[in-house]
Amino acid sequence: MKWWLPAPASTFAGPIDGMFTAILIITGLAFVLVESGLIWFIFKYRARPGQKAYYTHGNVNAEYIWTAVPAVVCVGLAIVSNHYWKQIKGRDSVPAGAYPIKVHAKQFEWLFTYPGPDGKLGTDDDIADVRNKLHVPVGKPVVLQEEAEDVIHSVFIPVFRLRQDAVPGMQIRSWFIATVPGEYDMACSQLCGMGHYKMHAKVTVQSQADFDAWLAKAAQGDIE
Amino acid sequence: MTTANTDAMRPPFPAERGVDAYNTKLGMWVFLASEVMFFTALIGSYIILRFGAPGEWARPGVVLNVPVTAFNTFLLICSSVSMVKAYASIADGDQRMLKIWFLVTIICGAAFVGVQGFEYYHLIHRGFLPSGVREGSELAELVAKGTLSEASLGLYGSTFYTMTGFHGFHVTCGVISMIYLYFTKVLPGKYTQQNHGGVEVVGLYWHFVDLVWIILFTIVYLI
Amino acid sequence: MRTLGIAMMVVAGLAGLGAAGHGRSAQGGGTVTGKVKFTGAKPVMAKIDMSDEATCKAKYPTPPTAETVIVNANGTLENVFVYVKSGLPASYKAPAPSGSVTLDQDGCRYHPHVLGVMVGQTLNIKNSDGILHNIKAMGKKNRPFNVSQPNVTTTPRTFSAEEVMIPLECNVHGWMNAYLGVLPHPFFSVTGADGSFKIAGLPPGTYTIEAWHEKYGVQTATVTVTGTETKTTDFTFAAK
Amino acid sequence: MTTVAGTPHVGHAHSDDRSFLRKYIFSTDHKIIGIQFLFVSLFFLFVGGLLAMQIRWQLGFPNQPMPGGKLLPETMAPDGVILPEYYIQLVTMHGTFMVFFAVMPLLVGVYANFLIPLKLGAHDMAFPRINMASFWTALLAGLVMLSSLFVPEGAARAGWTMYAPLSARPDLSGAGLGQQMWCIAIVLLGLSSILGSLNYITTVINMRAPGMTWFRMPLSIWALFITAILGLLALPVLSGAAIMLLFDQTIGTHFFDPAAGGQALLWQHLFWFFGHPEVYILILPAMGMVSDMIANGSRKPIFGYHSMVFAIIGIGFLGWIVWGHHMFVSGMNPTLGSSFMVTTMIIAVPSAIKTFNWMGTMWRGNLRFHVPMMHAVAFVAMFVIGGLSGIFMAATPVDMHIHDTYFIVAHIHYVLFGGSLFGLFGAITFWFPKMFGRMMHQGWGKVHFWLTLLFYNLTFFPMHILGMAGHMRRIYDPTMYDFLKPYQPMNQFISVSAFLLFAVQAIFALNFLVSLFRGAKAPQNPWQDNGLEWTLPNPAPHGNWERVPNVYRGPYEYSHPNATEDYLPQSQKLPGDPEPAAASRASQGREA
Repeated sequence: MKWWLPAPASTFAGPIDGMFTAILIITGLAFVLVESGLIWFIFKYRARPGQKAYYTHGNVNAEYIWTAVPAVVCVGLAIVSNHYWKQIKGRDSVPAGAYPIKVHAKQFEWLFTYPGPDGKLGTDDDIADVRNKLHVPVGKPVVLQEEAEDVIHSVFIPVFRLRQDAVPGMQIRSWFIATVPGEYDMACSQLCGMGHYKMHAKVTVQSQADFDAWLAKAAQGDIE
Repeated sequence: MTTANTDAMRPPFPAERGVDAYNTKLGMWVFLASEVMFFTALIGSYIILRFGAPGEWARPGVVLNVPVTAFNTFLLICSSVSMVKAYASIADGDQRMLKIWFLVTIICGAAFVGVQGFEYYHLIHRGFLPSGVREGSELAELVAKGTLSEASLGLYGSTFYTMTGFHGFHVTCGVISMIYLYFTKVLPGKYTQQNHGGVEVVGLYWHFVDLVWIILFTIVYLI
Repeated sequence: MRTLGIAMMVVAGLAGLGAAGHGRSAQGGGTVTGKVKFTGAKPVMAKIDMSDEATCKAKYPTPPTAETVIVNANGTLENVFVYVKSGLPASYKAPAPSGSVTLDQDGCRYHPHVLGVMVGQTLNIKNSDGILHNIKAMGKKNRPFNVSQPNVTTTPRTFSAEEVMIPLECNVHGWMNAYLGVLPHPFFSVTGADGSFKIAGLPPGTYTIEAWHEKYGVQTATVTVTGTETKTTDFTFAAK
Repeated sequence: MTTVAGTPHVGHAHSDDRSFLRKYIFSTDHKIIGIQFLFVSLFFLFVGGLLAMQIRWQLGFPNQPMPGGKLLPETMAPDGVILPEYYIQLVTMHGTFMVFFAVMPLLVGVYANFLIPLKLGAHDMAFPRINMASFWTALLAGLVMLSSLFVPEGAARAGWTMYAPLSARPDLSGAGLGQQMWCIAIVLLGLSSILGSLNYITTVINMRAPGMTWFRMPLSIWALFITAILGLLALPVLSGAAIMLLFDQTIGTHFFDPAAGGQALLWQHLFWFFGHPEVYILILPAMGMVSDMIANGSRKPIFGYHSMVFAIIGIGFLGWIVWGHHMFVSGMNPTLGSSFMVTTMIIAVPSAIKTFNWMGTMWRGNLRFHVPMMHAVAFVAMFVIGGLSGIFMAATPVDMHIHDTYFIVAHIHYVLFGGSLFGLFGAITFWFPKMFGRMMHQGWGKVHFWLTLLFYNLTFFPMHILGMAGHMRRIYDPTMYDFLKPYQPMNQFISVSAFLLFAVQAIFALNFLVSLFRGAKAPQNPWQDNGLEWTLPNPAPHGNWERVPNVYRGPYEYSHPNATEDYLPQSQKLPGDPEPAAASRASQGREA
């Protein structure tokens, strides 16, 4: 059990974990400020016989400060967030030449379709409907083309910090670059029915050579 | 829409008043704000679904009978005018004209609901259902010929019946409350030149319903 | 006289029991039997990837394949549902269904793959795997249901209306499906490993017999039964 | 004391001769309606808690028979083991009950009804009969919702957010009638809230006592007023959406059915357009009442009254343009996501202002730690955590990772439980004497407070860690996932804490019930508060005032240098206080 984010395995983890840490520090400061202030006041100003409270309706300057500081910090965070958001999710952020994999989500399975040797989806040599197994080459941009058959599902790969809903009636693209070979979990994170919790896939990040070998075997029908 | 008209035109005690309107009138304005949001939700959904529809949206007049509804719109506008007349009459203290104009409003409103019922009957007969086209109907033939897109007709039916149905429901509620007021307040002559909040409040509601219809008629029937 | 009476009652009782037991070994009445043949190239069934479910995978020495079309060694077709579609006399009263039918989920497959029950008869849906299965039955005349079984359990269900066929599926394991025929009488049969079927205990009459296959659709035949004879009717499905 | 202008409605010629039924059941008295809401919503709070306990059992001890689970029918928990379809009903109904039938009516139904006329100096609501209708509609809605758990196929099961198309398709969700009953109950509840809101708004605008100008209103009333506006405008949208959802299931329309051209995201937009104002409906009244209690407990005027008011109004406006932050990863256009992120970041500012103003109120005060004050301070402390964790989600890239995880669950519970419920426990204790004429027991109140604070934090704080690890919401069995297996001890720890948290609420329930009949008789102004309501006897009589008091000042004049006591009621005239204009108009006969 780790009291932190999962080990990173994609290029998104850097900025996302960085932002998480930054926000944690900022909010942590605010948290300590407020809570220690409260505790201090509770002890310092507790009722004593003969003591009378200081009669004041406020202080405009103090209020300016504690309006302006959160406002500046929040807008600053928004600007930084937006910078990374556009890099990660922007409509034109998908790198050219990203390797396409079709993700067909249905109650309660993930069906992945890999392009065959031609590297294009929708052709005859596609390796269609591989169930609950996502294999990706390491260090190469991969774009998931998500579609849903029945209800809304959501691709969630914690180590990639990747999440994207698959919505029936929509084609949604979502990309990433895996950085660390290994086997990881992928889950559905949008309630999709009674078997929601079983909607699970194994993500295998492997070297290009291993990936090609696996793909060749899969093309022969040997998926395991 | 019965309004607890206990406070009449003035509150019973001196108070800080935020607006210069008696409670029932203010309450009706507030209620209408909520109605605006309700119809916004329905109309907004209609616009979103229409723009995202998979097939070509049926052109005006192909499915719906526009002249009949235009007449119906005219009826409803007339009823708004007669409502204004009714209010003006009682503001002048004219009980007789109030009775006449109020009744005219009720009749026009009821006629609107009647015509809408006739329209629905006719549309369902032609095969236009909330779920889309009925198989083997007149509209199904038009779909087969390619005049209409079946995919978008399903959405058309969904939005059309929901929007106009809820509008019709509001008109019906208005007519029922007006009939109630007519027999309990108007005919016994309980409204006076000084105290006629009920007419004003039901009139507000009525004008709102009329306004919603003009919007619906424009975006559903004409565009 | 009394002894005779009791004997007759026993015979009648046995007959009733027999009729209820899917018409097998029925006393009296005619029998329709036959084979469902298959012509053409035998389709290749896709392998099922059960690697996700170790419990199920372990139950198969070789990778299991889909059960859509199973052609037997003798060139017949398995899993064809053959039943009396019409022709029963108006006066015919179906015996009360006795006993229950079991649909077993074992190795992430339904056993049997095609089955029939009588209206009102209990179908025990059993989960022998002990992993989550859900059973979704999308009947059109029967009330649809969708229930889950997270561990080893049995869920009883009954069906209220005649319906051929109700598809059953498990959404956790997309390959798992089965078909259920619900009939108001016991005159149905499913072809097995020899491709034959047998419907027994039919009262005299002319019947439309239908054979249903999940991929190749339906075929019908008309058979007239007069006494206790056995009539043979074969069906032939061609590859598509 | 100088003159207290108002006179209560006691011992007067038309004293209360209404029958029991008219007085306590079909009452049009705003106070009785408030109390009716109190009992009903506390019951639904208990129901919601009971559902939560079952959720926690399953998460802590998956696939093990639940103690007492054998009482549940086969369709929910055969042999006491919760079924997956029952589990998702549990999460759905827990959310639905807590949001719509516990916290919202507790805040709005109880306190808007009870406090608005009393604190503003009105005889009753503007429309007492509509008010009564509002209560009965809400009760009916709650009962429809409750009974949906017991229909053959079970209750709705698409989460309290009821995302279509899962909710719109009985064949995919497995819930038919239960889902339809959910829609019907929500439409009824929407109607009830609209009826309530139009009452509150009209009363606040038009029925304030002479001298109770806009900026002399207590912050609780400001908050309830803005809440009523939010409810008035947000709930019709939800009702409209619920009606469309109902039609999709019953008459075959295709609003949310992508297979027939409908749009799945349309539901989310409609729901969250309602849903985000709803979030503020669930917190603003608590903020308002906490402001009252903190000023009272600190014996000091509220710090920055005007900025508090503008913060409430600001939240009321901004609440309408942030709904998209629930949908960053829903497939919505990412550029739209950017703009929603900016508005969301900005809406944090008014909350920050409020927090610092509360601290400013306590600064150099003379803090009295009565039970309401303790809860109010805990509200600030816990709301800060909930507010700050919201910033993580507002940052779109971070939201990619923590969306739909236990991080969100922790966040909403820090705001709704740590915030609203702590505020409510305080408010219930604070106004209990006004409602029932007796005090709640202070000692037991403090025991309840400390135990609740402890177990509450032990329950919900670890959820942040689970969320960071990626623990998804609404999953039935976390042990399914390799990456979550190591966290199972934490899940068990949370579950045990949650059971204890639930158990210690018995102290509150007992304190409430015993005090109702045996509590010490309340003095007229037990908290030495400035509000108009404390010029009345406890409990206040029907019609409140015989003659409404004049108001001479704002509500937070504690420790005023010219006052002999450390409080100065709003209706107490000091030498030199001018008579309110409205009252003088009346005396000149211009108003009559």
